[in-house]
Amino acid sequence: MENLIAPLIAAPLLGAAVLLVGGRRLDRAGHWIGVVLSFVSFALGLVLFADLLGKGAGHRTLTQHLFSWIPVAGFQADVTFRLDQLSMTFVLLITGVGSLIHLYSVGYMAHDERRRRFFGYLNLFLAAMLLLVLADNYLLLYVGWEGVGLASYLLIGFWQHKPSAATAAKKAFLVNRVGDMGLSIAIMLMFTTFGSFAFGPVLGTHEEPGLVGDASEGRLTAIALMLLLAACGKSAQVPLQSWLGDAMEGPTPVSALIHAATMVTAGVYLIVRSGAIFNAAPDAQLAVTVVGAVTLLFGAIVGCAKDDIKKALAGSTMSQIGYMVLAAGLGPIGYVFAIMHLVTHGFFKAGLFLGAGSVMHGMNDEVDMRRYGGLRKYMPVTFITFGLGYLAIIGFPGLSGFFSKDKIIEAAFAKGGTEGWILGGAALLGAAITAFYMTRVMLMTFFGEERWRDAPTPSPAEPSVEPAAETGGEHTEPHPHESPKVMTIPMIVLAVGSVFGGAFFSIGDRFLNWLEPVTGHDHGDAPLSAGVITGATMVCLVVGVAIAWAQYGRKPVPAVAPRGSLLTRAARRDLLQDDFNHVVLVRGGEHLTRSLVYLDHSLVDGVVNGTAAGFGGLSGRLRRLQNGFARSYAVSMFGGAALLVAATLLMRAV
Amino acid sequence: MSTTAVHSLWTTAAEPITKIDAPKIEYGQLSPTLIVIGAALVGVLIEAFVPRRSRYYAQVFVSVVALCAAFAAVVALAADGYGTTKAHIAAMGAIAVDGPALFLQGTILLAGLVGLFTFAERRLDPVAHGNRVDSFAAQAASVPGSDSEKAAVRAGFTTTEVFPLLLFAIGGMLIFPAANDLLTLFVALEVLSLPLYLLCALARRKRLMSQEAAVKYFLLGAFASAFTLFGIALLYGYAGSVSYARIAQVVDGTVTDVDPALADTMGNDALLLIGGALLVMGLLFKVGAVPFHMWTPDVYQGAPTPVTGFMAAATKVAAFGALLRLLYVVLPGLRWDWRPVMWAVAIITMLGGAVVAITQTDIKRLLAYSSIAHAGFILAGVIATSKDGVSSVLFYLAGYSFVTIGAFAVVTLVRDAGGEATHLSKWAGLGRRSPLVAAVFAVFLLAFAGIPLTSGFAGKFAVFKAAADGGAVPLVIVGVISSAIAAFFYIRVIVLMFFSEPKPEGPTVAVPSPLTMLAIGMGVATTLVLGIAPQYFLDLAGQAGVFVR
Amino acid sequence: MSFPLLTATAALPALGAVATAAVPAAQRTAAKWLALLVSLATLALAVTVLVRFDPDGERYQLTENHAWIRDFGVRYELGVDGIAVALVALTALLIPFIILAGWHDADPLETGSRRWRPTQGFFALILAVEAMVVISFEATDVFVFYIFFEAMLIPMYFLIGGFGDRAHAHGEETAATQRSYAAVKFLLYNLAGGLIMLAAVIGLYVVAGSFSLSEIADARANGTLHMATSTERWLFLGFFFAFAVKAPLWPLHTWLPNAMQEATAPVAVLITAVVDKVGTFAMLRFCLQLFPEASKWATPVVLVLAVISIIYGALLAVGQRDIKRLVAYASISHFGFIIMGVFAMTSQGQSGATLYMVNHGISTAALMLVAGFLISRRGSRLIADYGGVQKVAPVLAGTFLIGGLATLSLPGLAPFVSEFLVLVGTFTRYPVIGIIATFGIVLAALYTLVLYQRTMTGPVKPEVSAMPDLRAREVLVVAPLIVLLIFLGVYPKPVTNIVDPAVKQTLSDVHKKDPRPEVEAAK
Amino acid sequence: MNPVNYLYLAALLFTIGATGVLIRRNAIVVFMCVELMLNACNLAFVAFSRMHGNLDGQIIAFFTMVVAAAEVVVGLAIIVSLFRTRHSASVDDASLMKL
Repeated sequence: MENLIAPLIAAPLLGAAVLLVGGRRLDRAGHWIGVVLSFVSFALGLVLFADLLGKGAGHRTLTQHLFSWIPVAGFQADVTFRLDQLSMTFVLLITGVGSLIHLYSVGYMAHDERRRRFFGYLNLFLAAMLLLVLADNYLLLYVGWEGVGLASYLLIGFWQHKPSAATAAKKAFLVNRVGDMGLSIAIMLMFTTFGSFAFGPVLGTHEEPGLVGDASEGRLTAIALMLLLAACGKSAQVPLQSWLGDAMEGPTPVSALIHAATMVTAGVYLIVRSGAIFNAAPDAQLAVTVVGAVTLLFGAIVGCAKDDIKKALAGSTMSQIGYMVLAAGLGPIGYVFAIMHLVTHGFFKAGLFLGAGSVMHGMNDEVDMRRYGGLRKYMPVTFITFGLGYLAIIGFPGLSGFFSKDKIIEAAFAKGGTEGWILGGAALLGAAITAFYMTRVMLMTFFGEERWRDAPTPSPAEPSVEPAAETGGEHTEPHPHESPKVMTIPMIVLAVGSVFGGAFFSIGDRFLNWLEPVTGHDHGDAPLSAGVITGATMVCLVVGVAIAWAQYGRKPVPAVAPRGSLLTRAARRDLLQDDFNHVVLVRGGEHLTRSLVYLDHSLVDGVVNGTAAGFGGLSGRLRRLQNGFARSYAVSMFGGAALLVAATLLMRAV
Repeated sequence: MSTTAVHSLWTTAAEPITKIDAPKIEYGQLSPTLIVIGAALVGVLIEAFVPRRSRYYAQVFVSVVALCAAFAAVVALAADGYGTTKAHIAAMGAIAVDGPALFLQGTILLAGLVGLFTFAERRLDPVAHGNRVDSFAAQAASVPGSDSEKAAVRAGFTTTEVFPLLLFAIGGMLIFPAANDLLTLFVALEVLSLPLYLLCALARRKRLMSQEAAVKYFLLGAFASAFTLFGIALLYGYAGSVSYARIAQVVDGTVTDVDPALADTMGNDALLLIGGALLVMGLLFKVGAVPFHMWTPDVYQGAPTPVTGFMAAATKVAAFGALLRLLYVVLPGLRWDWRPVMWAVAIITMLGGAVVAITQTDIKRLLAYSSIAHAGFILAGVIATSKDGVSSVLFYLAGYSFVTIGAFAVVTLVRDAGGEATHLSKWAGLGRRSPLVAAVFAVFLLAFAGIPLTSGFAGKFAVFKAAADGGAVPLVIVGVISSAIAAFFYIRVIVLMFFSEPKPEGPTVAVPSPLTMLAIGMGVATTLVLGIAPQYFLDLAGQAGVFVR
Repeated sequence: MSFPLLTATAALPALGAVATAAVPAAQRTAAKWLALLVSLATLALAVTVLVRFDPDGERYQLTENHAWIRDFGVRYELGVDGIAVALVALTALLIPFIILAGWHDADPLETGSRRWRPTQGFFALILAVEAMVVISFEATDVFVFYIFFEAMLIPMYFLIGGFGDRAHAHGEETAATQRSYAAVKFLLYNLAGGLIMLAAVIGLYVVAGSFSLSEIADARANGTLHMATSTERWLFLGFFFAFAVKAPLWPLHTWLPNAMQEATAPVAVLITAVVDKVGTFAMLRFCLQLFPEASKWATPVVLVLAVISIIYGALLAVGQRDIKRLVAYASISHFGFIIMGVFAMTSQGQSGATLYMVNHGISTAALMLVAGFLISRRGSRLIADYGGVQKVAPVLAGTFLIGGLATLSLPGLAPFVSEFLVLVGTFTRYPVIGIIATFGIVLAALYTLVLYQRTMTGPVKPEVSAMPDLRAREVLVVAPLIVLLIFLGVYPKPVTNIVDPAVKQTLSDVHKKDPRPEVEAAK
Repeated sequence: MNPVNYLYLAALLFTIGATGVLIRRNAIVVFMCVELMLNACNLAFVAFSRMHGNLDGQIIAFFTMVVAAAEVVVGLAIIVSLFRTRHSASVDDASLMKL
């Protein structure tokens, strides 16, 4: 059965190869190849899932050894896959949501002349992501890790003719590279510490512990922190979050799949997978929780201020992943819930993005929510699916977000001590803000008066991103309309998932039991009872929604953004984080390189050229002695003879 | 002061001269020299009696035959073991017949032969009034630009005297490294110098420069030989004899029969040291070592290029040979006195030659300075004072001389209206015009620069190895540095030839007769053979590495 | 006495060079084909060497040993260990692509003098370089190595100075002067290095009395040869200096940008992918084997210089305006990695370094050759003159991107494996150095992506709007390289298998063992 | 009288000759100075020959004279031709070639 793992990855990889190498002759049918292959790998995933369910809880780990990859003395890296409950979960999420989004893209990218390549990239992403979650050692994981980075680079910059897109892509890759540096250092540390970096030996299973037990805590903390750095990069956590907002330059399906549902959650996967290491390094865990808490607030605040619907959702993504990281940082208390929230979030956030995409599709690719309004009657399906996703994310009782998020908040409190209170508080606050900005999005988009009627061309300040730009769509007054089936069906499916997912997982702790053998679990001692916390969450939710209603529901939304408070303006600029980067890193870097280029020429090169010139000058001066007068030559001979004699005598003297 | 000596002098004078036993001369062993000198005399007679139009051919014929015969004689002697086992001193202690002598004589003869070919070249200069002319003055006696000169040119005169002169010079050179007493040394020195002085003055084009070169060379040469002679006088005063063996004994203090006069002078080291220094200085002048080098650039530039080539090659060989013999046979006892001094000379010679060459603009002057630098390298080998040192120097000289003649032969090919175009700017883009010539010249330059797989590298390696073995590591390092500097200007010429656009009014490359081709071919051949498969010649030099005492 | 395979591998291109040079001026195309065929035949020979070589056999195999210059204690002694085999194969592999890529680079602009045959010269010189490089990889006699190490400068020098990019921005005249400046700079740097090495070579002879690696090794083993510490250090420095210039190592690197900038892309590849490898190879082969103690003594300094090279090269690459210059500085950074791996003295480091030499050869070839195709289309080397190329020439852009990704050593492509090995190998013994070096991978991403963004993306510049996509010949050049990059990235085992035993040997030469993991050490 | 004095005289003459070479312009005079040096050498030879009581020195003196004569022949030829070309025998005028 484990022989199916390789095909699982191979299918989309094949798709990518075919589509990218195939050339124009595949332009017509190309996208279907992509869709089919992604569904194939989803099917394989389901088969394997069924197989796992068939096994006993303890024996749900399949490994497949393909070949030994880098066999160098003392350094063995193999291409081996490991399918256990954790990676299974991801496989299903990735292939499932992935396939849906493939389908959606068929409609969404219909007008794009480079659609074939788009699907090639999407397949490439699937393959890389699957490799990431199925790898059996950190080095192979690293391959997938950078693979998804590459795919995201290619897809963010898919409309390369737009400088903004190209820049965003580059930025994403670079920021991720910083994270990758962390990962590679972590691997080196593991190698020097354990002499291996394969999951089995290092982490062990929860029956017999791995080498982790033998290592000093300092080493483990170092490793854990490096892993955290990696996670920050990939999952857009503070301080490496800056790329996610710009990543919205990519086509919306990309934002949905890569920058909401799957890739950005890889960081969480990394932390949960490396749980054994983190458990042994409490300081590192604290750092993780802090990062998570900060990010969940950071993202939420940013989300409140954005008028670009995708950027608003991006902020929300950031914040939701903040929740997951926070949970993952809590250790065994939180791992399961982190993953659970990750999955549910996968559903509803993907759904939300697809909804946003659908809206933009109907609105001539307008992204400014201030030019929306009252769209619910024009695109009912979108409205309903989006609305369900909305309810899910704010944690409306009974929907999936409610279960997963609530558990995380509980876990945060359960951490105990002051940290517990602080983290829990942050989580609660986050919940309130989430409710606020999501309501804001909802209201601005689907309710209120139709601000797009009198809308002239979209503001040139924010050039349109979407395919119309490719097809040179003319900007007359938009005619909002529902999207084609091929787009709405995935939205509906996801909506279903986001409604029932949470309940399905939580009732009877299905998810917990499923994942526990891998991640382990223990119930912390919550200072408050679950009921109280749930109540508090509800209160926050209501408050958030109410404020949003007060601000955007009751009074009309101005078509141009008001100047807003200092915080608002900062939030619009991603809390000035980019400006910081620009001033410190970009400018500083430019100066550094410029001065180095100058030095290389003037100093390093100059020394050599200087010596050469020196000899030249010396030569020119000595040359003068050769003045053409025989008598002066005679003088030199005479002098020479005298010196010779003198020197000889001197030699005898001494 | 010893009255006995005086008395003896009187008495010997008073005694009736019974009989003087005739000196014993091993003609066979001196045959190379004798052949060459004899041929020179024949050449003089030819000048006197053979009609003008056939002189050239007669001269060339005689010279070629003589040189070949002499070379054959050298080979025969060497084969007979005179280089190794039967090495001894011939002609009543005047001339040594041993390995170094034979090796150098062979080299000189071959170099002379090749030089002779360039002398005899008659295709390069445009045909003047229907008769081919070589690169020597139509009539040396006639004033440049005068009617008589024009007349001479119209009549198609050529100075065929150059061939006997060349032979005389070669004769002197053959004796020079073989001379085994100071008197022979001095005479040989003059015999090789005087013809060269004259040859320098005989250029067909640019005669003013030619004459100037001759004057400078002559005056400075005479000046130098005066020093040499004085040095000889002092050494004679010190040792009471001019024979190398005797002086060496006296220096080492191994002399048996010490009469009071000798005892008196022996005590006076100043005589020895000053004398030795002056003598060495005379030889350093000939090899063109700093600071006795200043004649080199001017003379090399002014002299007719074939002469320059011959001079640069053969004179160096002969002079270094003499220097070696002097230092190894006569003054080994003084090693600790002269070595430091020679170190200094070698170092400033290597560096000086290389540095000054950087800014030269005339190809002949450039080569002159490069020859100075090479003199420095060879000196490094001389200083090694070991058998390896000797053989390495011999090897270096053999390789160097042919490359030099070849290089100057190439210089004769590049001509414009005013004769040879020696200014570097004229060489721009030569590689585009005639790649072959440029390539050949590049090979020579690379050999000078000591790039591996050329004779230059093998020689340099041999010399430096010997020096390092002899403990002169600093010398090796200086040598390496100056080679790096030297490389720069050789490369410059190559750049000029290949990478810069040819000038529209640039020079043309004359198509030479087989003679010059032979000379150049010889150069290329030796460059590559000695570069790639030097072992045989190293063996030769190795066997020839021992001086007879 | 069996067929002298190693000699043949070097002799064939040498003869080919002569033959190519001899082709008459008119038959230009014939010369090209001849050169190509010879290079392919050489590749075949190299493959035979590869096949005949037994990784677990003797250290030096296919050895040949003949007397050459007795007086200098020189024997014509050839033999290959795993490292040499890999590099010989690399050389033989790249040359056909170089020739194919430079197919039209040496077509004379104007039919000049009848005798002037640039095309024949160009390809003959390339083959000559191949011959010399190959034999210097195979030489197990220091002197033989030195001779060809030096001699290969001459053909390289003519290649750099004689042939440049077409349609130079400032006219042919200035181009010629810049070229010859670059060529002279190249030659003088390397010649200076070589001559200093010559002094050391002579010194070695004086000390050891032999040039044969094996003899010297034996003499060391049975104690007949004992080098004084100071002597060994001086000799080491003499050798290392030459190799550091060739490699090149900061601060001796400045000749490389000029050379690669002025030379045509294939020649630039020849420099950085083939010729410079001799330098790094020689460090591994000669510095470590002949002077183990001195090597260990110098390690800290060398490592620091290497790290400087890595960061410095990358930073300067970021600051470049000229595509080829950028690649040159990138190479400097990569050579930093190689040297670091060599001197880390761990099996991962040195295997990685060797692998790196191979991979860097291929990746740079891919990137530089595509860059060359790009430049030949637009007639400019300046990054600013390009933009939006991917829209008009997607295949070109795609290959360029892959080459770039290889340069930033993306996992899944060959360079990643070697780079990671080098980093790990260094990290295990020198963590700080390793971590600093890791910053190099971020910078690598920076300069590569900036280059790609500026040239390939964004709105299409009018000058490039008519740019044709890759032609069949060009695809033929790039495609195999890319396939190789991916293959060796996924399955480097064939190379590591060959290299590993040789590296073990080298490590045992310097008496070094890999540090043990902490947990084992604890037990 | 002590023959050593003759040596001093010889040295003196030699120096005078050398100085003459260095300071005089006229080629003929310079040449004469060289001759003077040679003769100084002769004197030294003879003096030494007297001291050592063997004839070598005297023989050498004869050789030297011959050589000197030969030098005169060659030298005068060159100098005269130079003079005829330039109408001056000044060695300083002959400085076309320099640097």
